[in-house]
Amino acid sequence: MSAMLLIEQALNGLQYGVMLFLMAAGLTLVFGVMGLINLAHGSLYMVGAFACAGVAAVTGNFWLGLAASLAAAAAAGAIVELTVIRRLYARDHLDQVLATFALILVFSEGTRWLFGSFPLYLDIPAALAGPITLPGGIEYPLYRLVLIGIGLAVAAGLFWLIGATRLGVRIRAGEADREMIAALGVDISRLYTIVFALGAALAGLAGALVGALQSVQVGMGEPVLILAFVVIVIGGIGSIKGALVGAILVGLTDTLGRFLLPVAFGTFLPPSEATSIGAALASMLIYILMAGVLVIRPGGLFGRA
Amino acid sequence: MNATKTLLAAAAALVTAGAALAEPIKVGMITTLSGGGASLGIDTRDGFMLAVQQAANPDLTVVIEDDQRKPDVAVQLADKLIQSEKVDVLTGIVWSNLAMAVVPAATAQGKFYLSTNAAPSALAGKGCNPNYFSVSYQNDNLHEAAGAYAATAGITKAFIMAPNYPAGKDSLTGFKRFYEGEVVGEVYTKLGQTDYAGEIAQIRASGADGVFIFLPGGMGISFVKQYADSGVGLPLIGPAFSFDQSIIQAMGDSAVGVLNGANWSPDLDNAANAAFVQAFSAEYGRLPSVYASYGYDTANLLLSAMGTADISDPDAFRAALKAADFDSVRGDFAFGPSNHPVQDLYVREVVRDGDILTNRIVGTAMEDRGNAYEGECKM
Amino acid sequence: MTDPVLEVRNLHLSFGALKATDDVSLTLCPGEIHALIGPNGAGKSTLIGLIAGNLAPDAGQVLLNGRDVTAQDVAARAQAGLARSFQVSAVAPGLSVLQNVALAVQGARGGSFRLFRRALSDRALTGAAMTQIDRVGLTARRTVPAGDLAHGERRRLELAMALAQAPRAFVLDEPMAGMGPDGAREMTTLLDELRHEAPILLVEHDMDAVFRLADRISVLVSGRIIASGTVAQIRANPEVQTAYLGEERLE
Amino acid sequence: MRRETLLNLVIALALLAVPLAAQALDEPFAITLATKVAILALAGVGLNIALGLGGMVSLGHAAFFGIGGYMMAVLATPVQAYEPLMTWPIELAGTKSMPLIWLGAVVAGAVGALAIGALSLRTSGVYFIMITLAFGQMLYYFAISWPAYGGEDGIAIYVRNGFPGLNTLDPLHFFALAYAVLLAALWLAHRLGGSPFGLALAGARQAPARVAALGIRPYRLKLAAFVLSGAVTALAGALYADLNRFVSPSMLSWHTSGEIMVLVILGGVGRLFGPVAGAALFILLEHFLGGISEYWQLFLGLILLGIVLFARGGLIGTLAGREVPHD
Repeated sequence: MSAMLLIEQALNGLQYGVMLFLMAAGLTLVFGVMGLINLAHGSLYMVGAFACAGVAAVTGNFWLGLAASLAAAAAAGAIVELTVIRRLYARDHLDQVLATFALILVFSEGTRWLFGSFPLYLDIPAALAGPITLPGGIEYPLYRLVLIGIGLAVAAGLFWLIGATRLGVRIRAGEADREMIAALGVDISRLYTIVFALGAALAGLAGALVGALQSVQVGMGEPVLILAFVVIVIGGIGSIKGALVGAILVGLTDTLGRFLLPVAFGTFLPPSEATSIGAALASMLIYILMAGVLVIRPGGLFGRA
Repeated sequence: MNATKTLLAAAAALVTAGAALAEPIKVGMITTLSGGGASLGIDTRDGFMLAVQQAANPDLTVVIEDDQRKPDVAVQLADKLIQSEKVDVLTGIVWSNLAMAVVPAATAQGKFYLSTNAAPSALAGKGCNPNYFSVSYQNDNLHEAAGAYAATAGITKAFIMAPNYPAGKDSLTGFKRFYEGEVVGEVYTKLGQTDYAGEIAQIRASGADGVFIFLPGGMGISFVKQYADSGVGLPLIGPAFSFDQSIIQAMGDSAVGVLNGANWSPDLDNAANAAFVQAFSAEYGRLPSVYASYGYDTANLLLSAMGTADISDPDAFRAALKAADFDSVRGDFAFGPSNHPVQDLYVREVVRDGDILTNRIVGTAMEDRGNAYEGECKM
Repeated sequence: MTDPVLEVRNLHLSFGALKATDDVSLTLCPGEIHALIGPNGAGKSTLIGLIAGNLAPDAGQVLLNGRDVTAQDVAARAQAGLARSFQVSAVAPGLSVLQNVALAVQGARGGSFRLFRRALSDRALTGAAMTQIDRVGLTARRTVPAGDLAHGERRRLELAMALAQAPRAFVLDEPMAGMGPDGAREMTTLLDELRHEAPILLVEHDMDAVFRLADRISVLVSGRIIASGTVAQIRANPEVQTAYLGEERLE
Repeated sequence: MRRETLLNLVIALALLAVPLAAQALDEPFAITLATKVAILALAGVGLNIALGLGGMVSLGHAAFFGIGGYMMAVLATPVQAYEPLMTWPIELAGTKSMPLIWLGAVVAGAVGALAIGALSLRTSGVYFIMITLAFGQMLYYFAISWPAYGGEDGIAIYVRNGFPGLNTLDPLHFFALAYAVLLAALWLAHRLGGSPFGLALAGARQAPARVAALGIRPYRLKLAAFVLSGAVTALAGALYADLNRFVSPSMLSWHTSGEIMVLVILGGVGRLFGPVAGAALFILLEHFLGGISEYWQLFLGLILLGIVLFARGGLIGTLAGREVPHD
């Protein structure tokens, strides 16, 4: 194993983490401001990917598709917020879980109805295709580097939005005291719709960006959703900073674990057993990480609890 | 749980006096029609029903149920089809784990099971049964084809990879069985994994001169796109599942040039196949996949047996099935001792044909291949 | 004077720059009612939180029957004999009056891990609970879900639950809040009897009740006790008058 | 008799009547469906102990359902393969006897719930939901990648396990068994609700601060309830495995957790017969919607949405009115 391979793997982990952050940020924002647990967040990720693939297929332009994914996911988020979600704020978590679980069924089967059961085609834009050579001679796909850049830029934008804009002030007020912002004369229901649509747009963006690397198909959002849960539990629910740190931690742990564990087991086990056991353990690693964080800090790394 | 659609083949045609002599047969098809993986089940069903429609045999009734790719649902559907619908023959299951859940119990109750796809090693060896026929292959076959052909494709130092589950392990074993080169890397990935950057980095660093993968469904799409983008550029080979008609469109040009082991291809040169591809495309507006071809062959096998034996005489019907006296879209087709096909295995290449991607045969990997488990089958 | 049942020594607690509790000491002796008064935001609730164990102090001690309980949690202090009522009624709304009080008896006696016995056919449990329900005058309402009680009834249920704990000391947070004049009068009579069972640390805004009941009064302003003494001493204290005038102007 | 008690009686009798009628009409599959209702209801009764009594929204109960199922496979496979279960430290044979398998499932479920609960209950609210979900996924991936019991293929038990005095292969006998276990679990849940433990748990759920101030620590109460809940759900898992004569990781997937929760909520959270009514409704929906369209899950989703938004309290709540404290 060379240092270069290790660096490349670390970059991969970073890129994976940054994409997880886009998912986790929306989830944590919605929970922080509205106190809502949204299982259907993964469906919005899927909506983004399908919108991007659909528009890119018709226009032949990835960037138009990307814009469409933002618009479609935000619109889907706003519609869902207006019709379903806003009836759930006053309910307990149980009702929220059930209603958003039902939304997953509606989104998944609805998408399958519209687009069929076959995976859609979405490819990386030609300008970003192929690898480039990094200092030190590492060949690394340009698109993945761009993803890291976009992810970090979105993170910076979110910090700015929450830290320095009027909307951000209201979001923070909403996190601190839900009753109080009504007293401040903020139109709460509009704020909630905007925050939900913002979270949805972030998920849709992630879906479209990742969709170009992966397979655009029904159900693609669910594994990511569960990872995003792990991220925000580790980072602390409601904390954007926690989501960023948690996401990168999960990305690195998962990527490096998958790579290093079989190697580590290989030092004392025959190769086929080592890869098999190593892979089994690697698939559980992030959950073990989560359990470890919980033992030390039940409220997550940046949680308030 | 069940998209129950009783389709009377030969719908309008009135039962003629001659046909009424034959014993009617009821077939229960359990396949995946909803959720992830539905495209495979839909192709299986469409292929099967195409043959049923063409035959227009009024004695054949088909009941189709959706297993949602859940083993427990499949088991309950099998119970329902056997207990309530009183079917004589079961078919249609796509996934090995579902087949393992359904087939032993069904054959133990004296029902016939004709596999349109899944054919796990346990059912080919110790668990074989006279009432169980695999029309498709034995699970290892397509991996074996890839392994046998790898050297021809210039792969002598292979990096091999599959998900960490039983079919994945079987696939790497199958590949290695006839592969004569060196394995420089062997990796098991998480089932359902969508990001392969880590594995691709390992491939790059391994010094391999070719890559074998078994990554069905969305996993394969993700890998191929990321692999093409990584610029590693080594030859890629796999079984047909990962590069079949239903998914290569989603891979786009990333898939062009990829080799895959198969026992059927749309361009396979025989009259039955040409007719099938033409009829399927006309009926459904898309090219058939391997699953559609297996479904089509299965229905034709069943119809051929119906023509010579009555289901009320299981021994005669079993013999009629075993004779495999039908025009397979794979050309020559015969059953081996454990009721699995003995057939030629090919290697295909993904090519672009105008607007669409499809597969083209580039060579024959093995001739008259049976399977590795025949010796264990005491039947 | 006998030894205090509850003693607070030099408690400090800051939230950032805000000194919520600033060097507070006080005692509660057998048989007395010690009233704690102060304007809104003076830190009364924080102090109660520190005494009950919901908050941990930066410095200082809480002693119960002469034993240092500063490091113990809420449940341990309750088991050691501290009963508190809540400013905003915190009864289990889905349980009946009887069940709520039975729960309090159970807390004092243990037995919460008996899984298959019918709680309400346990005579010892219901008997003890009914005694307290009779005392606060909720006998006729015993099967009503606590969530359906009127406000004043809920305050009385709070008290019945505190009584059922058979405590060594009561900490009552505004037991008369929101009660009408009649209710307040009844409550005053009840509290007057209670002091013989265990001393009461009483936080209350109803000054008439405080002046009638209290043996001693401590005045908390901005986290500090600015005055402590008998009713007469406090009435005459100019500092207290300023503090209260200030508050009235605010209201 | 109170309205809810009457309703419960009707539900219990209806569930009993279906398989008897099916037997008379020679529709054996209806018996299988009724058995599935009884077993899923049992899983729901287990979840309801955590959810209804303890207020713990666990989205990871598939873990215990699966543990129960796998316990069945672990105990029954050695018999099928004529091998001992283990040879070290003591030699132990497997078993095909349901009572022993149930005991194994209950113990394994309880131990699993103790481990997961002890960690998860350090948190509450939405953290708890996500953490139980994540632990469930962890077991799911473990089951998929661990080769010993079939991995993702799962493992088939060719002959249903036995119960002294009954022919478990007869659908009606097996239904009777599942029905009896369900009734026993309902009785247990009923006693639990009225016990001092249930009282303390209800208090801890409704007024946690108050209960602590009464000297009762909610953590241990909740953990005990979670362990009981996991044990009952594991028992359901063992029965479900026997119904299908098959175990696979899909029993552990988070969709299973979601479905168990859905049927509890459909019937009515915290209501004794809620899981039974919910399981019956769920199976009926699945059966009839499935006959209408390939996209039946879309309609299932819409119906679920309608129920959660407009028919709070589930089926029992709609039919019997809101819950009253039982004195």
